[in-house]
Amino acid sequence: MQTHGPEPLAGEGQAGQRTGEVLLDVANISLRFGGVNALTDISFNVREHEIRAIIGPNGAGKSSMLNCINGVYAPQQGAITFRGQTFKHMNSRQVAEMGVARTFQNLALFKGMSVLDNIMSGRNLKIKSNLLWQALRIGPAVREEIQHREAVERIIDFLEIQAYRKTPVGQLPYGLQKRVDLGRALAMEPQMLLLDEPMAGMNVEEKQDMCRFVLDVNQEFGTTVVLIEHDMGVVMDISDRVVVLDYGKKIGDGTPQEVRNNPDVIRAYLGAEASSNPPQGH
Amino acid sequence: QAAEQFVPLLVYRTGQFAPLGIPWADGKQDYLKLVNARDGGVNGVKLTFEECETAYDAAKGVECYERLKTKGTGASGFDPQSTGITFAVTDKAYNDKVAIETPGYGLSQSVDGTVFEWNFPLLGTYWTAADVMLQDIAKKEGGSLKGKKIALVYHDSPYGKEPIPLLQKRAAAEGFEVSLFPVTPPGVEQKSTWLQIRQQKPDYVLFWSAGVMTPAGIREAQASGYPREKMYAIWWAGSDHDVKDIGAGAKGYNAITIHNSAAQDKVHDDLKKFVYDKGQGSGPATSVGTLAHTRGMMISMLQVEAIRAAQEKYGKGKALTSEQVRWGYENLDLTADKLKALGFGEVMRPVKTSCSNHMGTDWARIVQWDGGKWEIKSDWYQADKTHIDPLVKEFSAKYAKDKNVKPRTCG
Amino acid sequence: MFYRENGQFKSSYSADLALFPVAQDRWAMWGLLAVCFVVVPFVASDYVFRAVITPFLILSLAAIGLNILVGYCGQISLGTGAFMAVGAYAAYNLQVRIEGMPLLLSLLGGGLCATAAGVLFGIPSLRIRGLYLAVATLAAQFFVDWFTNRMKWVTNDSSSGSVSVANLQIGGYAFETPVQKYLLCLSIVALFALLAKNLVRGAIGREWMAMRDMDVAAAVIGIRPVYAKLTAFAVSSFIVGLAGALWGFVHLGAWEPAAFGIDKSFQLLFMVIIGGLGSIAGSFFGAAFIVLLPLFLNYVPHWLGLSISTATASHLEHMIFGALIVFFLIVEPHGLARLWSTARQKLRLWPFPH
Amino acid sequence: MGFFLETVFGGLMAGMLYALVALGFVLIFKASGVFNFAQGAMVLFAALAMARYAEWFPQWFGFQSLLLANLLAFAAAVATMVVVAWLIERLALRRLVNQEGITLLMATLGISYFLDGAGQLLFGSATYKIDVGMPKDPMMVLENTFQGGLLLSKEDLYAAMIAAMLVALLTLFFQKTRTGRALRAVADDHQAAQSIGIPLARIWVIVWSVGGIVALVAGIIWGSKLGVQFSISLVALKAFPVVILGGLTSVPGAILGGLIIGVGEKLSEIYLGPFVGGGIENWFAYVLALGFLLVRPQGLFGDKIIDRV
Amino acid sequence: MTEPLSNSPPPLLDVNGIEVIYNHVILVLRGVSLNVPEGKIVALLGGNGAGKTTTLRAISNLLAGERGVVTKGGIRLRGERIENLTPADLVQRGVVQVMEGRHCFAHLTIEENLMTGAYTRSSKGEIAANLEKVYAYFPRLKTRRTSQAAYTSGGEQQMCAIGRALMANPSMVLLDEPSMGLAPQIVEEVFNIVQDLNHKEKVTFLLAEQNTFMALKYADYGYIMESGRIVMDGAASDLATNEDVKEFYLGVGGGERKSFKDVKSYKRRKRWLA
Ligand SMILES: Nc1ncnc2c1ncn2[C@@H]1O[C@H](COP(=O)(O)OP(=O)(O)OP(=O)(O)O)[C@@H](O)[C@H]1O
Ligand SMILES: Nc1ncnc2c1ncn2[C@@H]1O[C@H](COP(=O)(O)OP(=O)(O)OP(=O)(O)O)[C@@H](O)[C@H]1O
Ligand SMILES: [Mg+2]
Ligand SMILES: [Mg+2]
Repeated sequence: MQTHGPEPLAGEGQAGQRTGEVLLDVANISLRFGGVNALTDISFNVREHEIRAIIGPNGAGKSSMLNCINGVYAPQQGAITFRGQTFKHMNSRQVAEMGVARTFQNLALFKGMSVLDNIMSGRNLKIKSNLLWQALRIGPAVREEIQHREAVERIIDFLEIQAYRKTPVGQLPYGLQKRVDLGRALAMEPQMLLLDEPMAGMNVEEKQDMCRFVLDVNQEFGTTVVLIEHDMGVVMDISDRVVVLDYGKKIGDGTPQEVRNNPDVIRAYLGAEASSNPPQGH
Repeated sequence: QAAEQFVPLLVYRTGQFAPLGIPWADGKQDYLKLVNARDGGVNGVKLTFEECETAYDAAKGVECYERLKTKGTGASGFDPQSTGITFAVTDKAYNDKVAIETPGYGLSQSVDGTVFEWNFPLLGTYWTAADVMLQDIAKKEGGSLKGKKIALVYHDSPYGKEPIPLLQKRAAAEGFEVSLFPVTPPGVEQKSTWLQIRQQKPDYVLFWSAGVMTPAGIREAQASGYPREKMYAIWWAGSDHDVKDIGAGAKGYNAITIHNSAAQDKVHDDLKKFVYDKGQGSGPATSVGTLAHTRGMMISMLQVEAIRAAQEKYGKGKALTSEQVRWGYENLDLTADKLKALGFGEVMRPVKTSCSNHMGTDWARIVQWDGGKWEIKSDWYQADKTHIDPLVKEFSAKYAKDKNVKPRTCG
Repeated sequence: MFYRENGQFKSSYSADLALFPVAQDRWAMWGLLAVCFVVVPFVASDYVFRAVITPFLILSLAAIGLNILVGYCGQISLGTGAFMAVGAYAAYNLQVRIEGMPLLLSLLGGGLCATAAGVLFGIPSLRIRGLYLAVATLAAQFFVDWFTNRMKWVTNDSSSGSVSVANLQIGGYAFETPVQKYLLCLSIVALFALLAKNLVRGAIGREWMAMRDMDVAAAVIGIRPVYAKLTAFAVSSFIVGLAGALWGFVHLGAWEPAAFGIDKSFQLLFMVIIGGLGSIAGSFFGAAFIVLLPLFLNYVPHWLGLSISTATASHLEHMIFGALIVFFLIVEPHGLARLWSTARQKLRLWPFPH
Repeated sequence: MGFFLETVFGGLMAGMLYALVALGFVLIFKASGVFNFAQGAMVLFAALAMARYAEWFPQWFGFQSLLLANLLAFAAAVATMVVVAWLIERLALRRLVNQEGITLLMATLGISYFLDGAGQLLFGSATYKIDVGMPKDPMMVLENTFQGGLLLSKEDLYAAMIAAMLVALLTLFFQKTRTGRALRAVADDHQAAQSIGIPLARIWVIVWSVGGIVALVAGIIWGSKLGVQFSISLVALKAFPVVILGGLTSVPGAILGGLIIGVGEKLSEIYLGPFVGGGIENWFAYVLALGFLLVRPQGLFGDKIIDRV
Repeated sequence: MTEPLSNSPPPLLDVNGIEVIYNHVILVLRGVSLNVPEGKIVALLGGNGAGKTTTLRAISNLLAGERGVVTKGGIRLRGERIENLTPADLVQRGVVQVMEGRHCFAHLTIEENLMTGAYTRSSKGEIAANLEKVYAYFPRLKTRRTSQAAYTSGGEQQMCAIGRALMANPSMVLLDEPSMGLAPQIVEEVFNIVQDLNHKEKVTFLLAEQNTFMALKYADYGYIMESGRIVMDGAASDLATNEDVKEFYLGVGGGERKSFKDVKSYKRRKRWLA
């Protein structure tokens, strides 16, 4: 994306000193579903501009954590502070307005809509013209539509999905759908991007592309990224800090190196072999 | 090429009301066939006809009306077989100059020919029907209704609501009480209605029902112990098929009729001889002579006589326009002798219409189901005009005002 | 071969955002409109206008309204008849109670009242979904049926509960003949179809579709379910109410509550499903299918010179109609509109198979 | 008090009758995820078959016994409904595997038109009689306790008992058999069910046959009450709020829903109706269902509506 | 294309030049041929949209529900043409597919999901044994056995889907992206299970995978697809050492594993090269 996304924050975003203030602080979150403790007393923070990974075995509560931040789930306990504002429970709309975007593990695309419409819908928050103008589609409404369309086209170029613009997303192969999902999130021009297994179901080449997108977004616009991923290669390579969850509890937090050497993490998640040599290649 | 006169037949042989619609439609068609077969048409003018299925649906009825109104030399009057369709085509008929014949249904105020030039509610309306029912009840009660409780259980639609103004007027005048029990169509389940009736114990129940509501109501009356002898049904709820299957359970159930359904007259014999024996009957021979079938034949007969009357004026042996046939409707004069000659002598009362009176006759009588067949229970009553006429005036004046119709003067 | 996009390059986003980006479509559309406004009035008979085209147009409009709700926003409604009734009766009351009320304002006023009713009955949709929501709309249906039957003032104290309107005039111009009425309907339908199309391809349309396809994800990107659903109910009921007013005023002229009964609701739902959920053009296809096919089937025996009884013909008609519905669904579950676009896609590739 | 009890009891009976029709909806929905619009048409078709066979067989085979006629007619009607189910699977459902619910709903609508037409074409559209010897006259109970006693309809009582039996059987079928579980799987995901070897064709024929037989029982009971004619397909409209209230996927829900709707609508009509002009029970049933749904959006016993991301 | 394992017995599954069209117009497979010998593990590799899933659907006859049809070519199982069989018939013949994207029965509990997997099995004892086996493979499922499948995590659902297929005691399994969404440990486990079943119970596998490294590690033979065609095939060990495969599918071009961080505009470079 060559042009303005969200305004780079106070000049500090670029290389050099990468991370800044604490942007998001999660304090003592607990979440239960009936008898299942999905999250137990989880606390961690995310700094501005960093790439923060959340890892953990299946069912550890990673997706649930994102859902709490997003306001999809209401945790029974704990508080979430975003940009200095503290919430017990956030409502999805507020979260979106504050600049948090999100992709989904199980693909929550709008199946009946085209790629273009899916990504355009990410910009709906920014649309100002009212119903009547939209119905008449004259003057400001059209101008607005074109202006957003331009922004979306840049995202489409960036993600290299030009050829599928008008295809209904339901017909795309899985990997491309993941990309559209990312596109929709990017269209919101978020300050913070929550990615739930964005690289599942991709081969190495495609994962590399995806990493590229994530890194570009992170570096060029200073967008903070929270990333859930099972591919340790990716996590180790691109993240700044890693949280490890297991059975709803936090068992590790630190730089990739620290986490990789944490015995709890090795036992619960990585397995002895995986920690000693990266899973991809030899 | 001999002249031909086109008769449109709006019918419903399918849908909710088919059990009534089928014999009715058969009767209408059979009589036209009979006239063609026996008399070679009306003064040599062959009757042609075409059925159009409405399924009792107003929109479909409108489509049928539009489709058939200009056929031949013009449709010779429509019998829409439905109150809803009548409403929908009344205005159109006014513009198209086609007569609408609604024997025993339609708008009660359309008796007034000065306002409703094109409508012919021949033989009776729901107001005359309600009036005659009350007369019969009064007679049973020794002449007066004072202090009685009368319930109206009705199909909750314009059709079922028609008698209400008259009932209320008479109740106020004669000191009896009317209570209203609407039944939401189709009326398959009427327990609450009949529980209320069981609780309030009205002396009589007037039953303005249609279709499946009728057997459901009779069954429920039976199940809640309300005597069927105290029920008076409108003519659309008093056909054979309404009670046949209930048999003894409906014993005592009264219905009003505009004709002697029970009677087998010459027209039935002719029909058998000229139509059914030749294998040209429209329906099963068993339905000939049932109430609905006979009513269908009467309706066609009235139409044929209107055509005949109009031919007297506009030229015998000619095919007439819709507008000309209307004149015939307005100048019907079927005396007892004429009816006898037509084979309807035993079946119905004389009919005479005029510019201001589009009903022609308002006599009716009560029949009762004896568990196996209908029995004539009363002599003919004529509707009491004292309450009906002012109502007709009032309602047709309102209609004229709403619609910007300038009443004609009949002279 | 005939349908090539080659050489048509879009050089601006506004060109790509145009209603019909492909030139052939654009011409076809102008052609169609020209035929409808100029040619049809001269060739069709009164019967065709009154019994075929006018009802088709009005029901198409209602179907568009419903399609917005069901097809675009994913809220199943079985109360369309009720909203049509509200539109019709409200317009009627405006017309008879306010001296000199312009016809167009009455019609629009009918639409607005329907909007209010639609929003009211749409509130449960915030909690209830899918087929369960059908209950809320059915409640609307039966309640309005009852209300129009029971409240005398609704029908201006008409004794029988049926009402009628006469003298349709706009600015002194009377709409009396079938052709005039047809043109009135055509203009209104064309205008509202365009407005509806604009809405569904704009931001609000995307909100509706997002709610339909995946409401949790929609909420996460900042779409307010309350706003999206209620606007869908509002816009939908407005159009449906307007169609209802037209149905009463222009098509029927006089009507009783049964004219807007549950049958109408079902009929309209069938139209949008058969035509194609989430497609404005589909609403027209669906209305054509449901309105015209039975008429057509009705004529077939005549054309073939068969003399079968009315009842048999009518039963056969039902059977064939039912069978055709199933047949079309098998060929294309997403409705006639999708079938049409697949056909177009084939044309585009023709003569190559793929 | 006596009257109140009578009302409640009347409501319970009516509710059972609704439940009987509702059951057909639930069965097919639970087992294939299809909201079967044709249920009303199936009730009509089955009842017509039953009524006409019972009329024809004695004529064709020359016997008199009403019992024999009824038994034969019932057997033949069951066979007819199985054939109908088989045809529906063959000609429609099979080709609509894995389509969305609304498409399938629409297909059942087509089926319903077809059955309406075919039923009346084959069996006629007048009123026909089903006489399975249901008692029609009322009985009085508790005459000493209440003034005037309580009036009960025996016919309703019998019908309610039959409905209860049917429900018990079906509940067992769903809970205890392997097929029951497979049916629920099919409702969730046609394709996945296929992929693990559940033969959709066979399952659907079974389900629609059972649905047809339930329709037949409902048709016999309603038909012996009202006579068999087109209108009995309209009782499906009465069953609709019942299914929704009880939960689309729950057999016991259909019964409980039926009872609640039955009692609710009778009470409302009798105690509320007079104040607003009467005739309210129809919409009141829906409003009642709506009220419950606002508390439990999936109906009383329906499967929870799942939304997860 | 070379005939794989040419001197081995006739293949269990033989796909011959099939062409698949979705929705009457979208041509997705353009003449795909492949062989799966009895008792082997064959991997089907390729990028997004290459047509792997479509190939598997064509084999298991699940295309109809997606409005796809096989328009050319033929598929044989043990020499028998199977295009006209129903998926249920195929399961009867021992071929089960694990669908991409899990497809658990949302309203059924995990255990009920597994039990429906045994629909074609009638022996109670066998079913119980299979259930135990699946629970042994995936202990996580046992702890969640009474949860409705919809409320389990993505990975748990994936395990459930695989376990459900195993409940049918299949002789051949078509696995579509089994590793997707699974934690590395579990991925390892899944492949171990595959190997286990293959060795001990002689189950044949055709597996479509994105995780090329793992797939080639465990498979005997591999096919690589691109845009609806098979572009390369060979023994897994050969493929794993092939330079192109290494570069495009294993991310170890030039012998060195590259950090994900350092890969710059990979796609674009590839396009220039093309
Ligand atoms: N139901 C469908 N309708 C139309 N096109 C489809 C459908 N399913 C798949 N396709 C198209 O077929 C092509 C191949 O898809 P397929 O799902 O087989 O790829 P894949 O190799 O499995 O990809 P992935 O690794 O992303 O799962 C894609 O271009 C896709 O768009
Ligand atoms: N809505 C819900 N209702 C009930 N249980 C839930 C719900 N959402 C999550 N859970 C349970 O909470 C636990 C954590 O689930 P979550 O989806 O957060 O796991 P995860 O870490 O994302 O796993 P995976 O890597 O497999 O996606 C799981 O056991 C899951 O079954
Ligand atoms: Mg997860
Ligand atoms: Mg795939």
